[in-house]
Amino acid sequence: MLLELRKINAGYGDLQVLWDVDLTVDKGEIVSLLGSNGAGKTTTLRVVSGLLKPFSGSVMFNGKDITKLPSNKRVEMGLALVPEGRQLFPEMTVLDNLEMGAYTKRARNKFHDTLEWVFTLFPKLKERRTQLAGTMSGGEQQMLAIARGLMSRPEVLMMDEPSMGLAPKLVLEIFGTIKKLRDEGVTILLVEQNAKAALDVSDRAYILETGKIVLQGPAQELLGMDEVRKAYLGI
Amino acid sequence: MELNSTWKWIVVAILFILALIFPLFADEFMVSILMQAYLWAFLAMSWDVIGGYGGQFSLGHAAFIALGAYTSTILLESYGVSPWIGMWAAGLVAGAAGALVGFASLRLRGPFFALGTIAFAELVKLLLLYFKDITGGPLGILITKSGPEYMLFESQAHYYYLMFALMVAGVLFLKWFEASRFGIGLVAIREDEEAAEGVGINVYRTKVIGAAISAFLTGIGGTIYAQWIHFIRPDIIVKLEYSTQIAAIDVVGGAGTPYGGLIGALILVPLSLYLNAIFGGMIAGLSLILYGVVLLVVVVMVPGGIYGLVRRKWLSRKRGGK
Amino acid sequence: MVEFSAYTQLLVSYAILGGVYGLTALGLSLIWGVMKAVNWAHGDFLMVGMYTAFWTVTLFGIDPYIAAIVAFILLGLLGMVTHVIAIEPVVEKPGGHEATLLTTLGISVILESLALILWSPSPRSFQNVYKSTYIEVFGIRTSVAEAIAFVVSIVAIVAVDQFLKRVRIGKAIRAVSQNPVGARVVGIDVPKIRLMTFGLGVALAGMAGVLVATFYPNIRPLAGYVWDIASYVVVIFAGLGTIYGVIFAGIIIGVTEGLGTIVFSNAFRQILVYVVFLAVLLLRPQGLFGKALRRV
Amino acid sequence: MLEVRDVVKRFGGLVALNRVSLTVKQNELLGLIGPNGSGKTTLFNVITGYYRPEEGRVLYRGEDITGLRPHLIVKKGIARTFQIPKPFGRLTVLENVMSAAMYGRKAASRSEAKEIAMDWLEYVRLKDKADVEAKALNIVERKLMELARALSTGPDLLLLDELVAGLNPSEMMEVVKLVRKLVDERGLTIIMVEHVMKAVMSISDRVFVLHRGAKLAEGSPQEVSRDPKVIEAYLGEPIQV
Repeated sequence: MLLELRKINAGYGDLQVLWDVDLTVDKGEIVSLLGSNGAGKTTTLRVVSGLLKPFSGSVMFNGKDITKLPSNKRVEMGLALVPEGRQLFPEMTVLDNLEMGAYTKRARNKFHDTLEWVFTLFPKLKERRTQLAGTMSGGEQQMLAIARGLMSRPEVLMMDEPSMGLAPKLVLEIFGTIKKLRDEGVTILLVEQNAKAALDVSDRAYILETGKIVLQGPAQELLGMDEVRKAYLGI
Repeated sequence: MELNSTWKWIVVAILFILALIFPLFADEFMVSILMQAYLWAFLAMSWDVIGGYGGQFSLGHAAFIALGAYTSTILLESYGVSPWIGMWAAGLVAGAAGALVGFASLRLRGPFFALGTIAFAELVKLLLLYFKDITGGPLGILITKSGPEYMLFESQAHYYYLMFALMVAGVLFLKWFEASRFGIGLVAIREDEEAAEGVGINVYRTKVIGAAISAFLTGIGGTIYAQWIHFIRPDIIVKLEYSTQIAAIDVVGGAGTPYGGLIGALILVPLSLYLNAIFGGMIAGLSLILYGVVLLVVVVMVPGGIYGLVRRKWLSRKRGGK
Repeated sequence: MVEFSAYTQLLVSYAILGGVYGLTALGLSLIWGVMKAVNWAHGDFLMVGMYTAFWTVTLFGIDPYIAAIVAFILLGLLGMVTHVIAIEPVVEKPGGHEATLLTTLGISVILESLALILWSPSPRSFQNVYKSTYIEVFGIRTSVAEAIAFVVSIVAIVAVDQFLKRVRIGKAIRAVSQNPVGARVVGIDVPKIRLMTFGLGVALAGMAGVLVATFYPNIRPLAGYVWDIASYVVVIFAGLGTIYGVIFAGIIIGVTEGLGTIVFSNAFRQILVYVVFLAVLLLRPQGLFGKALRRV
Repeated sequence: MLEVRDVVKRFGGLVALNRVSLTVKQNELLGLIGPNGSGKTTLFNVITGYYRPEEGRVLYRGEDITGLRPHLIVKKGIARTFQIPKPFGRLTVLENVMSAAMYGRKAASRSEAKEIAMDWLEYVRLKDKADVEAKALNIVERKLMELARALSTGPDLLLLDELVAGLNPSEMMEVVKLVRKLVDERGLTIIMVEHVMKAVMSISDRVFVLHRGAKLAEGSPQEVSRDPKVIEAYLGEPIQV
């Protein structure tokens, strides 16, 4: 198992968001984590990436317990996050953002190769490499955020709602990219609100409801289930 | 609960009486130390209005001491106005200055007020030196009158009672202030500016008025200070150390509480005066190190100050006891 | 005509002084930009730099500009120690930015008092060949020490800017200042970057102290204070967190002082600076070159 | 009563609100829903003066209030709660709520304010916590206190931003009932942003759906919940790449 969450309980102050969450991601898989707003998807990714310390439970990566490691060490080990809201460096150029993506020792030496690979995935970023990140459109910023995540040469790439706030055509493009990444052998843990689109590209999926995993299984099976609908619309 | 508050009043009453009879059995040095502690306590409490309750640190409060001291002293020496009246003018002048600095630097959140006040203090010092005709320039002004009608006393014990009254007035004022409409509004701003706007508080205006009240009180403190030392001069009264000490005393004691200034002053002032008395000529600056170290340690290790620490301990014991 | 050239002379020397203000402000600006902390002890680090120059030159007879390198390293280390004691423990807590104000105030008081105890309050200065040698360009005379101080200040500011724009660590510093969460996500060790930034900021103050000491006859424990205020004025004027802004703001402040001297009197020059400062706070708190601060 | 006209709000390269228009009638409970990032909170911030829109107007009782500072908007009779509660942590619960009465629409005296505050604290069933420091409250209590605080400003229009998020189902239904009662018994007009569909659908008179910063649908809860566009917005469209 490449990534494993064991009985994670987490939250903010006295507000508990996650309750005994178990989750695994195997090498080469795309796993989706679905659920309505406020179900705890982003919190889960924050725990995995080290931005939030869980109350209890452990995070295993490549067989090692990484629960207590700071986030920079996790990126060094090959665990990258494309965070909610992109979190780019707005006053830096596209190229500098990408260079920061390859900040870790793991990625530094392969910078030029990775850059070339990323530019073939996102040709538009190559055209815009001297533009300041903050001046780009929403879709371009999302591309850059994904590209920056890839620059760290991750074994697992986590993406938090890559389609959020994007026009349908761009959503299509983002999911096209995710498929492409899978074909290139990148393991992906995907958090999405757009359940259908996410399930279409995923191997397996988990459904979170108010902080608990209520359903899990192969993506195609989940697609047809009524419970999925219920988890979203609450009706 | 009933018993508890009765005990509290008994303790307060005993302390009060002890403080009142203190000059009868203590030597002059001790009286002088405690008296100065009261004065600094009052100044720290004045600072507390904007620094503690408002959460906006001023590092230039020496300027308001100076404006108060100069206003009442000039009124006294040039126009024969008694400081009993002059101190209110002193408060008004200092308060207006406080409003001015606040108006310039409280529009945004951030260190702007601290920067504004420190620059203002320098400005005041320069202006006091510059307008020699009125202020006596670097030579300052010597208070030549005497008599209680001019707030001038012969023994330290009288000043002791004056400062004691000032300190008690300060505590009572803060107790009233923190429960007042304005006080609640100011604390609301400190806690969360956005939410404060959301309940209808004019954030900018409230902060500016808070700065003005703080400066007003400090100006009155300035008058009292001048009356005690009988002599004012820019370099001894607009000292950066004074601004620092005022802030340090309040933060160490517990900012944003009626007792923080008193607690801080009762600890820091005697300590630094003793250190000065012991090492005085040999090692100037030792007492200041004390301020620096204590401030640093308290801010890092005991956020909330000594009052906050004691209160937390006490509350948790009470809760544990249940 | 004589008067005119005397004025020009005066303005130029104040502009030179302003350039050094720029350097003293640079460290403050950097520290603010990255960790939103105001370093009140900045001027005192400058003072320690001045004494570093004094002691290395008088005891070991080395060239003051080698002392500048010594001060850069020494103060860099002192800055990092300060960061560990006074900044890192509070900076991420709620109300932490305000707390750094108080902790660095504590550091400031400690440094000043220690300097008083160790070196006495009496002012010192040291002789050096740069101070007593003059150069003349276009009829304007200035000491070599001042000219070098100006040039080094500008070079240092440009160098820091280039460091932030081109070197990987420098870019990481900018990344942390622009988006700390983003920086953590890409694997930047944010506390380490903060430590380095604080060290660099203080090292620059130390270096500025040496440059000032080469021509300023007034090395004393409270000397930092004068420069402190000037640096704060420049930082606010330039806009907190800007780099190139400090050169221009420094020179503008320097020239303002010069104009104050000419139009009013020497005593009035600093009054004018503070009045200008308070006006800037009121009218444009984000500074001349800073970006508009968004409310909410 | 409230009319939002063609409001546009951008952040850098992102368009958070794209020509949104919305009206609320007197004594109506409007549910405002939409997926994450659809612009609901941004719209609240525009209405209550925290953001100034790039284009468009906000009219309240026919008066243009666009870009008015938040504390002035409160004085017009519009109050709000925040998505993440913002208590004045070191004030007591009572003082928190009193501050709103004293500074809100009519500047109540201390004793009046105390009365108003106690009334509303009783209404949200938080009276026995009145003398507790607000930072000691749990998340549910914080939300209720914020509701009481908003009500104490004396609003006609109340904007609730995810009031029931984080509550367990039984607490949720109680709070939802309280909100409905404010409309039915106290004559308030309410806009509520809510993620929990069950809550919105059960009490709203009308539902407005935002999607990607623009209006997607509007209508009765029944109409909206059957609208294929809405279902698609929440579940997403299938992707064929």
